[in-house]
Amino acid sequence: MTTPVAQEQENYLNNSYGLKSWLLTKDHKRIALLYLATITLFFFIGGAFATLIRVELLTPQGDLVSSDIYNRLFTMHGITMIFFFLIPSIPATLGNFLIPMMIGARDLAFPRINLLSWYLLVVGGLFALFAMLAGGVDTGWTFYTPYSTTYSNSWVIATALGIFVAGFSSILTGLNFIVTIHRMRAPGMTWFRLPLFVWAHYATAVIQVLGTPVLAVTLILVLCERLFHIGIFDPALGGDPVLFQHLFWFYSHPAVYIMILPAMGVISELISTFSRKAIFGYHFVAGSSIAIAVFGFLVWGHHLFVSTQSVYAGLVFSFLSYAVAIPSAIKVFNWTATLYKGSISFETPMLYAFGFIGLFTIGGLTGLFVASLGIDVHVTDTYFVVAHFHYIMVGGAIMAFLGGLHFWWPKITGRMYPEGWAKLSAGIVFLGFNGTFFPQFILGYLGMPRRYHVYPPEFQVLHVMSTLGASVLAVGYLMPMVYLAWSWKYGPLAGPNPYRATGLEWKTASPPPLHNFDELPVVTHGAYDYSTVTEEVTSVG
Amino acid sequence: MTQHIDSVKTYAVIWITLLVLTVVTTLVAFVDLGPFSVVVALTIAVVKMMLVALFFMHLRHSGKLTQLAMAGTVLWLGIMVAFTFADVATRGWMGVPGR
Amino acid sequence: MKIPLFPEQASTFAPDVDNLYFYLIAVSVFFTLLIFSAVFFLAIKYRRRSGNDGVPKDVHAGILLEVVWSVIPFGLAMVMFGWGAEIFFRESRPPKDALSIYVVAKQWMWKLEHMEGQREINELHIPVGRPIRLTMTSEDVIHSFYVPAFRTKQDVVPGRYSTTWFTPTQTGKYHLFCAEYCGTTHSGMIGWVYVLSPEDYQDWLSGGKKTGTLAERGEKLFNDLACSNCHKPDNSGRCPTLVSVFGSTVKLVGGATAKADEAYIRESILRPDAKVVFGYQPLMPTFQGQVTEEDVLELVEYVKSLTPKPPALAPAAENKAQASNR
Amino acid sequence: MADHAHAASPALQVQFDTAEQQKDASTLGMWVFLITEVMFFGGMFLAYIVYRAAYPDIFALASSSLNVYIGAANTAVLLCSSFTMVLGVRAAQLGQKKALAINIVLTMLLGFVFLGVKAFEWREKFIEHHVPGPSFHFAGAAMQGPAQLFFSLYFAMTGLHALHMVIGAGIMTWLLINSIRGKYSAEYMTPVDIGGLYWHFVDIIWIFLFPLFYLIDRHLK
Repeated sequence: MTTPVAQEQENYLNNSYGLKSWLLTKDHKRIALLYLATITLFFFIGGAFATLIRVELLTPQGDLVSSDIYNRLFTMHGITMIFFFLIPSIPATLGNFLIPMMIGARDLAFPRINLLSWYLLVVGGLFALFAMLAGGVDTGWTFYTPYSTTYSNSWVIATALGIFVAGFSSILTGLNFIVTIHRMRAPGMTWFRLPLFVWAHYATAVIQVLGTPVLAVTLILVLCERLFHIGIFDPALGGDPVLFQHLFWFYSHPAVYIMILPAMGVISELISTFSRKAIFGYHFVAGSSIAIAVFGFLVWGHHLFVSTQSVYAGLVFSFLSYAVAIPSAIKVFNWTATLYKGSISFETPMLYAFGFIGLFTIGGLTGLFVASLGIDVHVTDTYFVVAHFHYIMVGGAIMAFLGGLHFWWPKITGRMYPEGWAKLSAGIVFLGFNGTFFPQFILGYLGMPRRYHVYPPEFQVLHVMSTLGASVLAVGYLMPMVYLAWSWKYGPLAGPNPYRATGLEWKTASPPPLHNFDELPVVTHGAYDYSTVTEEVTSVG
Repeated sequence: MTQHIDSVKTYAVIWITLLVLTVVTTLVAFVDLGPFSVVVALTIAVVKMMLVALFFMHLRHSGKLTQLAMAGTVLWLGIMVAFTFADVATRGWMGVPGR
Repeated sequence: MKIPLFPEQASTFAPDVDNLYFYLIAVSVFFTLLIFSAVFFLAIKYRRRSGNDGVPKDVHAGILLEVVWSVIPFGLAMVMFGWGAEIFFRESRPPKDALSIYVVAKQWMWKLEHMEGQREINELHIPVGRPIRLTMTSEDVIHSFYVPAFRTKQDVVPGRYSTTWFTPTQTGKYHLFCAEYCGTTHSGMIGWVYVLSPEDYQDWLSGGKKTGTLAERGEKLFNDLACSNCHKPDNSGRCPTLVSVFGSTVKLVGGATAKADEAYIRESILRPDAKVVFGYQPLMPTFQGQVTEEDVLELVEYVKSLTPKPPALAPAAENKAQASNR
Repeated sequence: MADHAHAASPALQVQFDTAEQQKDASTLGMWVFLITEVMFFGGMFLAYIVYRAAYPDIFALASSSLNVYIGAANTAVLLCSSFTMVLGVRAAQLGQKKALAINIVLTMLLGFVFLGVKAFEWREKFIEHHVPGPSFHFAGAAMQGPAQLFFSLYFAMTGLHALHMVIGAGIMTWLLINSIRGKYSAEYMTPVDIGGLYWHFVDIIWIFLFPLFYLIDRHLK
């Protein structure tokens, strides 16, 4: 175990070959890689839309594309990034790969359902791709009625079906995680010995299971309304368009936590490993994941402050939105405190973790602005909101995803990534991200509405700054794509535990064997006990 | 989980009770109970649900986890309805249209 | 090149919202600096030094510390909540003496109607220093009436009325945006709000083509649609009289009551059997499909005009003083 | 890998250590799935409650156009199918293979009776022009819109319920084939168990649909 693994040793990658061995695999690690390939594809599709949007917004006139096309671009950017990239991103790749290993199991509880959920994502993605190629959809990712049901002349039905199917993928992943974490833990792996990554994914899975079905049924109602015009959300027939918004955000607000909770789990692992210290306030960080999942369901109405929702409901939702900020604050404080008296090293994943803390802090604090009734009236549906949620979803979730991908890359491939390039790209992503989205806060407070194709010329300077930042960001995202692919073949071999981390996943070979462990581990201590990592593991990297 | 096998008699009693409740709720629907019409109909439905869940679905023999999960789900449904009604039911309290 | 950072303040709400915004910025900057500098300082101070490969001792969390860093942010957040809610409540309650203007939104234009009968498209002329109340509805999809300089925004929803109000404090020309995505030319659904001095406003009112006040047009419709056959002023028709109905509390069949506001009158025209007045039969046909949203607004205004106005509050002098301060 | 443990039962999958762990996981998985089903129908129940609260009189009027006796009889049919289902599960627990097969067949038959009656009811609604759409007309309501809303929800909710019944019938067929093949024993009957959970759940949904659409405020007519 202590020597670098010879490439010939049997592992999950080389125990069988051929397309069939991948498409019919029940191995959670291979399914994770199938997911990784799929979401990478969607990330670049969504990124291409984003690029076109930013280029179009260089000038206040609509000169690159028509309004109709522009509306389709931002809609498909949102749908691709949210439903086909962010929601499956960390849970379905890193979570899928690592949870069984972290709890000391051979696989997830339901390997076939795991494979099925990947196929569902692919089928849903094909629906969405078909809609995009056939002419796109222009409702915004929010599908607000009655625009989506009655007025839009675009591929609403195909897209909604795609999201519906992908939703079941998400539900089944969540179901699998819940059962696995409850029933498959190794002997001695008590709840409070679980890595915080697992806690975060448990909380995520609860949201997926409770929230996603409501989105599914809402989309069904939208489809019925659009196909048969039955009046469910049509004010002309006595329906209530605001009821759609309630149903939609009952899922779609918690969906933000589906994206950010796993990211928080990743960051907990990174901060601990590169400080060689247990996470400060483990119980509070674990508990705050559950608190976020629970409170996250009680705040959806803060998307409806100006929607003609009752003032009193607005009051309740605003109050609860502030309550949900506290568990997030607890996490940030505890991560920072973990550094205290640690032994901190600055490998790439740690740089991403620092970046995450910074960007998530800004994203979280600007959340306080939009949770405030008085300010939200002014900034809702402006670029302020756009900047805020990109700080959470891109600055938070994608930073953590990249950090986690680098961190577990040696475990996944058996090879180290090139450290110098990786550090450079982490820096570029951080700078490019702030360059893109910080100007948008100012734009938003100035009153620039979102989803505007043509805009008043006084906003141009800030838009140009944002586009410049975006081009830097694009470089930052393309680099890992190249050097990670390169390192898969040419990277230096990694030992089982190149970072001297504590998780059970590091106690098996890199890449791990088919059923993860030669012998199932027995757990005798907490998740972050660095004194137990005794063997001097030589990292070739 | 140890296997609990209930007797056919237990199941039959539950089954008969369910049928009787169906007849009762149907007959009560023809009586004018004012606002209690809803209350009675839903109470009987909840009782029927509990009988099916506890006996036919063996929820009473299931672990605490399952029971907790189902209770939590019902609570969640309640939250969804209650918070939506925090809006729907208080529209117009302000006396200003749309507020 | 000058980069703008803050929008103009042109309504009484604007300084209130901006003050809260500055408080939030102060709190945010403080915590951002705190976290950034803590991470930076700790990472440098406790960096792994070559040769030192030991495992650092665990530092255990004190409950007290966790409580402190939960409670302090919570307290600060509650200030934000209360402050924001206070502003929001004021924004939700238009004063009684506000100047009423009606807004009908459709893809992709704003139609605005003044009580005196002026109609505008994508332009709104209002006097400085007077509270303005907008009653809005949409003919098709959801739109949102947004004037950044006033810091007000309100969705305009088909099938119902929504309300917003503001008091402009500065003459000038301000952006009007549609803020809720509404289809192809969403970004073209923009216009200007012209805040005029009281004298200029009077000039503007007296200029232009007039087709009677809103209430007069409503009265004509009321007769054309034969509403007057049943709704008689002396309550002798088959339907309740509409004199003094507006603003009153109406007793309904089934024992409930309803406040007769704009939304109630609109509903009674379009869905007459939704709320039937106590003592009457649901005889009235629906006018859905026969009248446009603008027609409904005129009818509503006519019904409102049948209720005698409370004595005017004479706000002019005070508002004028306020306006000239700017 | 603990191969010796797996050799004991051919039905034990590689990721599990014991048959009991596998059974526990499958049962928990089914319950979690039922949670998603509750939330799925929950969204529609919410829509129903909101509109019922908005248009109580019209909903009562529309409700009374449904045949309460047929509804009650169909409820009874479904309750009987739950009874036969639970007897089937009991037979499986005791290893009575023939009783298991018979009860599955009975459950399926009752399910088809339910669906047949439902189809008859829908056909009636179709003839009466109560199906939402351009030809919708509900005599006696000046507000056709909200009346149509009632029937929109009626068709959407009973339709999705019926779809679940059809899926349930599919599960029953699969259980029947496997039980005839003798795959289930007192030691291994998890599929029967979780198939039963699903069937009872679909029954519970109907237990709520019945009063909501057929009964509440019926007397107001």
